Amino acid sequence: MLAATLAISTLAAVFGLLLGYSAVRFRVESDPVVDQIDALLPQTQCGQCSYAGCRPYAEAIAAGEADINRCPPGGEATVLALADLLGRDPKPVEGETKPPSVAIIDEQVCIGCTLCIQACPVDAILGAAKQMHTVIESECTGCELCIEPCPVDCIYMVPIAPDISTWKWPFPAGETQSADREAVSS
Amino acid sequence: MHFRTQTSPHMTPAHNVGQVMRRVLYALVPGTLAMAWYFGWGVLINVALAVVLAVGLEALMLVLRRRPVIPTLSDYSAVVTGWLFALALPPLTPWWVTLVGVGFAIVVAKHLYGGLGYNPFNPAMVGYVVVLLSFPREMTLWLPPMPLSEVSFGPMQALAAIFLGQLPPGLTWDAITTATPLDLMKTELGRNLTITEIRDNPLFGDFSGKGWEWIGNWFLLGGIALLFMRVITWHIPVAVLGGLAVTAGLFWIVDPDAYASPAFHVFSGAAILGAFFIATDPVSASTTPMGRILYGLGIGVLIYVIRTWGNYPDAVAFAVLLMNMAAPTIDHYTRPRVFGQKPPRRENGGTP
Amino acid sequence: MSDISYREINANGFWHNNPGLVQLLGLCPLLAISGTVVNALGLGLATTLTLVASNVTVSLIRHWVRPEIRIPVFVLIIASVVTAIELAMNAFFHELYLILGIFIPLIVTNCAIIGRAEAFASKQPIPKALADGLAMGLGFTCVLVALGALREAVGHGTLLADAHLMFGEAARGFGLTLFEEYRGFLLALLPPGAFIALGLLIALKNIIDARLQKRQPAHAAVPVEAAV
Amino acid sequence: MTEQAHKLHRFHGGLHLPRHKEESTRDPVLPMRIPARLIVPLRQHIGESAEACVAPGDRVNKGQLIGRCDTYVGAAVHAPTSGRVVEIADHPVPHPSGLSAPCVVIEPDGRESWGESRLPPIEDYLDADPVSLRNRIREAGIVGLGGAAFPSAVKITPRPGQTLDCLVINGAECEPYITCDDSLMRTHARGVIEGIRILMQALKPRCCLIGIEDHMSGAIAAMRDALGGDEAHGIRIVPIPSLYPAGGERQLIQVLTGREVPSQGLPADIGIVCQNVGTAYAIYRAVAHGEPLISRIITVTGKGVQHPRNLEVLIGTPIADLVAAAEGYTDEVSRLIMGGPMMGFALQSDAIPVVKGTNCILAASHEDVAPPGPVMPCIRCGQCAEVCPAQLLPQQLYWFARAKDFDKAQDYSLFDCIECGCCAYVCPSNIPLVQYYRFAKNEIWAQERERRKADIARERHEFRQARLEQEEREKAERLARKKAALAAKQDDTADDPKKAAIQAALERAKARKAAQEAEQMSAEKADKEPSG
Amino acid sequence: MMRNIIISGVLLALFGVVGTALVAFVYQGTAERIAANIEAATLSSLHDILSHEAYDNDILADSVLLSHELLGGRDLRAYRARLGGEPVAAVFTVVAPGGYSGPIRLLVGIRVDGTLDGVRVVSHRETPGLGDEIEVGRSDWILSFDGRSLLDPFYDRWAVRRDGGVFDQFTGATITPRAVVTAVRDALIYFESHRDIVFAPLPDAQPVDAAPAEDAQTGAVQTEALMEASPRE
Amino acid sequence: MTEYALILISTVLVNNFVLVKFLGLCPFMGVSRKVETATGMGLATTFVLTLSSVCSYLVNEYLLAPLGLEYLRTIAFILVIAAVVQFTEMVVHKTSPLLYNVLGIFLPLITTNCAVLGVALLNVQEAHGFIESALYGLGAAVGFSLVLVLFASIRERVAVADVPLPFKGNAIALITAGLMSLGFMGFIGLVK
Ligand SMILES: Cc1cc2nc3c(=O)[nH]c(=O)nc-3n(C[C@H](O)[C@H](O)[C@H](O)COP(=O)(O)O)c2cc1C
Ligand SMILES: Cc1cc2nc3c(=O)[nH]c(=O)nc-3n(C[C@H](O)[C@H](O)[C@H](O)COP(=O)(O)O)c2cc1C
Ligand SMILES: Cc1cc2nc3c(=O)[nH]c(=O)nc-3n(C[C@H](O)[C@H](O)[C@H](O)COP(=O)(O)O)c2cc1C
Ligand SMILES: Cc1cc2nc3c(=O)[nH]c(=O)nc-3n(C[C@H](O)[C@H](O)[C@H](O)CO)c2cc1C
Ligand code: SF4
Ligand code: SF4
Ligand code: SF4
Ligand code: SF4
Ligand code: FES
Repeated sequence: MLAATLAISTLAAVFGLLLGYSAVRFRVESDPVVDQIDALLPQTQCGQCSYAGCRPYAEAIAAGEADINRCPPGGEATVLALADLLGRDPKPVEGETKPPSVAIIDEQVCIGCTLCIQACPVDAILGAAKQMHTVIESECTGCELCIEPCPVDCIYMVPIAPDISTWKWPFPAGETQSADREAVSS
Repeated sequence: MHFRTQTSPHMTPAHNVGQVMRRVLYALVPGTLAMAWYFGWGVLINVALAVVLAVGLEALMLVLRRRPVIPTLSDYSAVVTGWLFALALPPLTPWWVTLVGVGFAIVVAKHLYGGLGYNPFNPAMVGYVVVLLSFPREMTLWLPPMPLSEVSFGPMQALAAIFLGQLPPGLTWDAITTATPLDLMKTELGRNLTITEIRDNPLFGDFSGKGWEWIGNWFLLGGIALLFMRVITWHIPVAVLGGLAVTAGLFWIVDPDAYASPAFHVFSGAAILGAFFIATDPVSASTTPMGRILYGLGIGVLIYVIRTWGNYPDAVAFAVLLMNMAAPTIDHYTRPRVFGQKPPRRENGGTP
Repeated sequence: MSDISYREINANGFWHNNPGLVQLLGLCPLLAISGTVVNALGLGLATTLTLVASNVTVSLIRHWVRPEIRIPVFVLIIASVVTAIELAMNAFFHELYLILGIFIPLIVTNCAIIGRAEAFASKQPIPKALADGLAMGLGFTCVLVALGALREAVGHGTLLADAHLMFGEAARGFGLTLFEEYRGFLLALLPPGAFIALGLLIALKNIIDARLQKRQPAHAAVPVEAAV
Repeated sequence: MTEQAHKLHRFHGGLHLPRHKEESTRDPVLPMRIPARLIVPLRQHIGESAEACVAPGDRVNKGQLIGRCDTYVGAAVHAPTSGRVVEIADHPVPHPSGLSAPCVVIEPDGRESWGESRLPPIEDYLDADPVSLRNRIREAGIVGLGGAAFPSAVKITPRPGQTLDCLVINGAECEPYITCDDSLMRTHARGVIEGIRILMQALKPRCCLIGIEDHMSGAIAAMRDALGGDEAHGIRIVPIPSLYPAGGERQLIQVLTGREVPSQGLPADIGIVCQNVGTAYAIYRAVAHGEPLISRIITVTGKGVQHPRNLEVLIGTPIADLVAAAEGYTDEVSRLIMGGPMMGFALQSDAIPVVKGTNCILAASHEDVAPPGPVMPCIRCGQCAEVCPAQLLPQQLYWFARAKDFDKAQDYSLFDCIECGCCAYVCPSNIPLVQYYRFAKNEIWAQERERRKADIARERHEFRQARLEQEEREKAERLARKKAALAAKQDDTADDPKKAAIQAALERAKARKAAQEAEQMSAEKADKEPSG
Repeated sequence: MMRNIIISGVLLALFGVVGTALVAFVYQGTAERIAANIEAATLSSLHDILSHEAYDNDILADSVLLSHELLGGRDLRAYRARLGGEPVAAVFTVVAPGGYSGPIRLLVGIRVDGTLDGVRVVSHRETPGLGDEIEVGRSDWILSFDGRSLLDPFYDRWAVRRDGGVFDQFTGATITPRAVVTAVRDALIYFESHRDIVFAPLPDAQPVDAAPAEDAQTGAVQTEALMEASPRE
Repeated sequence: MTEYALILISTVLVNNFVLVKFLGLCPFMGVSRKVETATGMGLATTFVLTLSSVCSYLVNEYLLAPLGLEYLRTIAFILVIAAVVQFTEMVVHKTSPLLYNVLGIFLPLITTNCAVLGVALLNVQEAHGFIESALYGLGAAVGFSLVLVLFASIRERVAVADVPLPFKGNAIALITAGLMSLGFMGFIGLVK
């Protein structure tokens, strides 16, 4: 019994020392994975993922707290890219995906309260107090955060119309087999 | 005026998968008839039974999966699967063996993966291996080929044997069955007999088993027809038979009394059928030209290795399954050089 | 996470996060020792015992272990428990011990056990850890036994044959023969059969889950909307 | 004439297709009457759209500049005939999407008056300096007439450090049905040869090879006549075997020279420039006659029209007018295709105008374009790989495109696919392969666009965060200062500046600490252990 | 830094001590029982062949290691049963080398008079469903040896029917029964010619360790070839 | 020499650890979604497995056997393995964070990869010497990596197949493993 305990505890002690040493020697400071995840997110900063923007969501994913399917603006493509990066199973996106849109301010109604400017996460709204505001269309990410604060409801989302340069070939219609892709389970 | 739009190309010849599969079936006919000639009605009954079961199970699966039944059935792939499976069976195999085998082939190996085109493993061979492992007794009940057999079975007797397990009065399984030439070669070599002694057995013909060699020739004919109809390319059959013959040749040269000749190996068992009809199953085989050669060589070599040192006298099914397994990986590493690219590009993550 | 309820613990262990069907942990013994119901039951109980003991111990010491030696400490605990159980089985269920063979010491490396230690016990108080160990262990045993029953029934046509190995001589007659004259379907007993059988069990679970989910909206109309 | 035959090479794959060329070559080219309305799209080329430089109501001369394009990769647009601009508005243009784009709509006056608009002809073009030739080609708005409509001036501008070896003239016309280049060569061989000589003057290549498919004997003979033999002035006419897609730039270059254009590269990378015969002719007209590109020869064919033939058409003519010139539709017509049956795209309506890149209008009957059988799953038969001229693995590309695994698709060289359609033609499963590739390419481009947009958004967001933080800090400091001042005022020792400073410093430190704590707290929250 | 390292070591060692102590404690409690179990298992497989009233010696201790071609290998253990000091029977471990997929290990019990007490398969790798009918649990073919001797049937008919002998083969499998029949016959021949050596008293009365583990631990036969990862190889 | 070759053939093909002996299944199922990660995992496991096979042989031979402490084998071996793995983990975390993230919980789980402990225990059971132990470990690891990579590339293909919904994911993966195992049954008898 003595020999037993002695042998094993010596072994354990040796390994403990070794591991303690290597923990110090191979310390890792930061987590570059967050950057990689953040690079895949659409940066709409809309908060639909229930985090305060894209980067916090990226941090949550990296920490294993959040699922990868919580970003509706990114849609399926983002889920697939994240699944690929992290080696997880892709899942259907949670929440409704809308066509990409931009905000338009009805300049007749706008009272120049600047509330929307404070809400816009990417400074896409121009204007000063008491003056009419406008949205810089090319900068607007379509996050809809400016809609809520507007006291006179003068901000609308309009879908971006497709034009020839952004038109995409649609996904081809499937084979006979997949005509009805619904579950067998039911 | 307004028109419907469709994607290019706007002209395509009228062809479909059913056509391809039908050609395979035509090519199978000569070999199948030869087999029936040597082994009796049982062969035809097996084929008919397996085809009916295969088509029936395919239809059942399609209904369960809520897929259109008729268009899919008309691709004839289930018929090919059933037929090829039946050709691997001994002539008087009980019906329930066929049922289990076809069931595994169609349901597990094919439809659980999504049906035609998606199965990574050759369905017929999955079915065959399943029954070979599960019912070894039934799967070794081979009859001697026609010129050697003392009893001949009429169609009714064959039906009785297959469906009721009844032999004509006075016969026992022990009396009518015999080992296949490959089996005999293996077990007798195991008893340290020399090839010359073994070849004295009446089962052997000119270079392989009596009857077997002719069956092989007829399948060869069908296979060549497939080549001409451009259903298959030369790569796989040539590589399979080449791999088998060269490996066999090497050992045979070293010790012709302990290792059977290449001709024996090529013309025995399912080697030719396998090379032209089974290894070439496009769905589960490799697709790149170089990949097909490697894939075929692998099958050829594995057939020899398992036949010679393993437990299974005719190793075609195992060799095919094993290389099916490797096909995606082979494809991955044998991508042809793309037009305008200098060295063949390897995927970055391929060999980290 | 910290306020997980006992109900949830149970649901997780037996169904939603079942080690065998969902987490796919502890597969080696699951597939290797599920040839017959009795073997499965024996190993399942041994595993449960280990799981409970290790969960409790890990939870007990969770505040003292440093991260770098966390895994060695956990496995040390598990290994001690397993060796003790192994010795006990050798002494009291010798025949079963011989059949289970190397898979008893291999309980140490049953991924489900260390997985629970890492993911649950090292963060939870003792009672919860104990409940979790019990739920997970029994959940695992259930799968093991289900798989064993499936394979034994299909492979041999019997159930609970050799019950005496576990319950003593009195149980020799427990065995059921399901089909007389059954020829046996060897595949079910071979390694490929084990894989395929587990695959089928998982598919079965998926089907049941899908059914349940379909029925759900009737009961709780509010929260599902987001999920659909 | 017993020169040694030019050594030909073979490209991988390819298809022998039914040709259907006789139908449209029975009659000579018919110059079309001026239509009632011309719809001239402002963007008929690869690159930025031109900007209209006329206004509705303006009168324009034939050949007058109506769309200016100042970007490097771009082409000007000219009025095809004289008349009045009625509107400048969005109008459906030839595009697979059927979407609309800005067009200048002209009501011809039928006078065809050039006014001042004709460019001064360059008479001694064989001695002219390359720069002036290139400028002329640019001014004339010439784009490739072989299909891609790439601005020709760009193509013939040598890039620094590149020497030009060979000019390849594409007269292959490998697609079934199309005969516009054939007709052009038979009727205007001289002009084509002169155009080639102008190109040679501009490019100074060592040699020039004209590739023409060997079944076009009339065109070959006419070209030989015009050139005065098989080889003259360093130009050589080479009949090439008919094999689709021998007219693809890369394939033609390989057939003629044995060299492969590098993947993702340009012919210029191996010292070659490739131009279509029509382009050469257009260049000749522009240089020698000062005519911008305002008309071209277009084949109208297929069982869907009464009288298949080649027409000389003003750019902007609605397709309905072309069909009328071919004596109208037959009852069989079922699909209208711009381009050939292999690569062309189907149109929704015949109100769409023709553009510079239009070489063929195919009014196909049901029989010509029999609907493919039902789409079945890919059986990996590998026939697509056998015919792919780019030596790709079409079935792998298809699997990846279907799975939306675009990284893998790119890894399998998706962008080397020339969309020739050979793979889809042979596929026994009738999978619309090319559409999958187009879908994948479009998605990848869209993702790139989105990525760029996201990067900008991230930058702006981070900038804003930083700004808010800064403001917050300043506010806090201001507050602290005010408080300190207030405190100092109240304090008896108000005039002790040292004390006030200490006080302020303390406040600042406190504020900083609070901020730090808040940050730490949120970090801790994020750090919380991963869930089970 | 240094402190952390040492703490790690000490902590791990501490757990080592506690864990090992626990195990060692259990070990001491169970060691005896385990040894007894092993003995009982061996005995029970011997008793399948040998009635345990037939002898009165400590059969596990009274065993020798034999090596001979006729037995099929080296260092094969044979157990001697004696009644009142007189030899009654011997149980040989025999290896039949000619199985379909590898050697077959048998226990062959032979009485002093040269008749077979019984034959049992200890381990084999024959094809399940085909060659495994030699197991007593699968068919009673193996019982057909009981009571036979070299003269019954006569020496040259010790073969399967297909080879002109008296023993049945199985449908579709001749190799396996052939191998077993030959091995049993050879064991009988060995016994006839080496009787003295077999029953010689232990040279230095050194009882052989009662853990001949590899041979015979259970009555259950191990089908190693195909069945699930075999617990014992 | 032949016997060494036989050990390799036996462990890689005939008695493949994953498909025939059922060892190391969790990482086999868990890290086989992508070929790249599978390759990484294969390499990591090969390294750990070979090293720990040798180490545990040494511990058994020079520590446990002389002291008569064979019953402590499991504990001693697992300690060796855990240390080797933890060490590897820290090195990987430092040198390749992405690989670390991808291998995720599976890196520490190499510790609890049954194959690793299994090799150590089987080495003792079959009385392997030093070189045999090393080869046995190497063969087991190569067999593991081989089937892992093959399996991963099949899974990549199956992932885009039209698999019936209840079978998508793990169920079809297990069935695939079953069919692979079916193929490996063909090697039975190669090493008698
Ligand atoms: C996006 C794009 C960029 C190109 N850039 C150049 C260029 O810089 N220089 C050049 O000589 N040709 C350039 N080309 C023209 C190509 O070399 C080629 O002649 C043209 O795409 C016509 O090809 P096709 O009709 O075979 O498709 C470019 C073409 C495309 C589509
Ligand atoms: C599949 C394919 C087939 C083509 N066939 C022809 C052809 O027959 N004739 C032709 O002039 N251009 C053809 N092209 C376009 C050429 O590749 C190339 O763009 C053109 O010759 C360049 O000349 P351009 O800039 O003067 O148009 C084809 C392109 C592709 C992708
Ligand atoms: C897959 C397979 C496994 C076999 N396994 C055995 C076996 O375990 N034992 C045996 O005696 N014969 C086995 N055989 C049969 C032998 O190869 C041989 O055919 C048989 O023993 C000869 O007996 P027969 O003359 O009664 O047919 C097997 C055959 C096959 C195809
Ligand atoms: C040349 C050729 C060979 C085939 N060989 C097989 C075969 O060996 N086994 C089989 O089940 N199906 C075979 N098929 C049919 C079909 O490909 C098969 O059922 C698919 O694997 C089902 O998805 C073959 C088809 C062709 C065209
Ligand atoms: S839902 Fe997507 S876009 Fe919106 S904040 Fe979250 S990550 Fe960013
Ligand atoms: S303008 Fe409105 S919708 Fe657009 S980015 Fe700003 S807050 Fe979002
Ligand atoms: S031709 Fe069609 S079916 Fe054949 S491999 Fe290519 S895509 Fe698949
Ligand atoms: S369309 Fe693309 S993939 Fe298909 S044959 Fe042409 S180049 Fe190859
Ligand atoms: S249980 Fe064996 S690796 Fe997980």
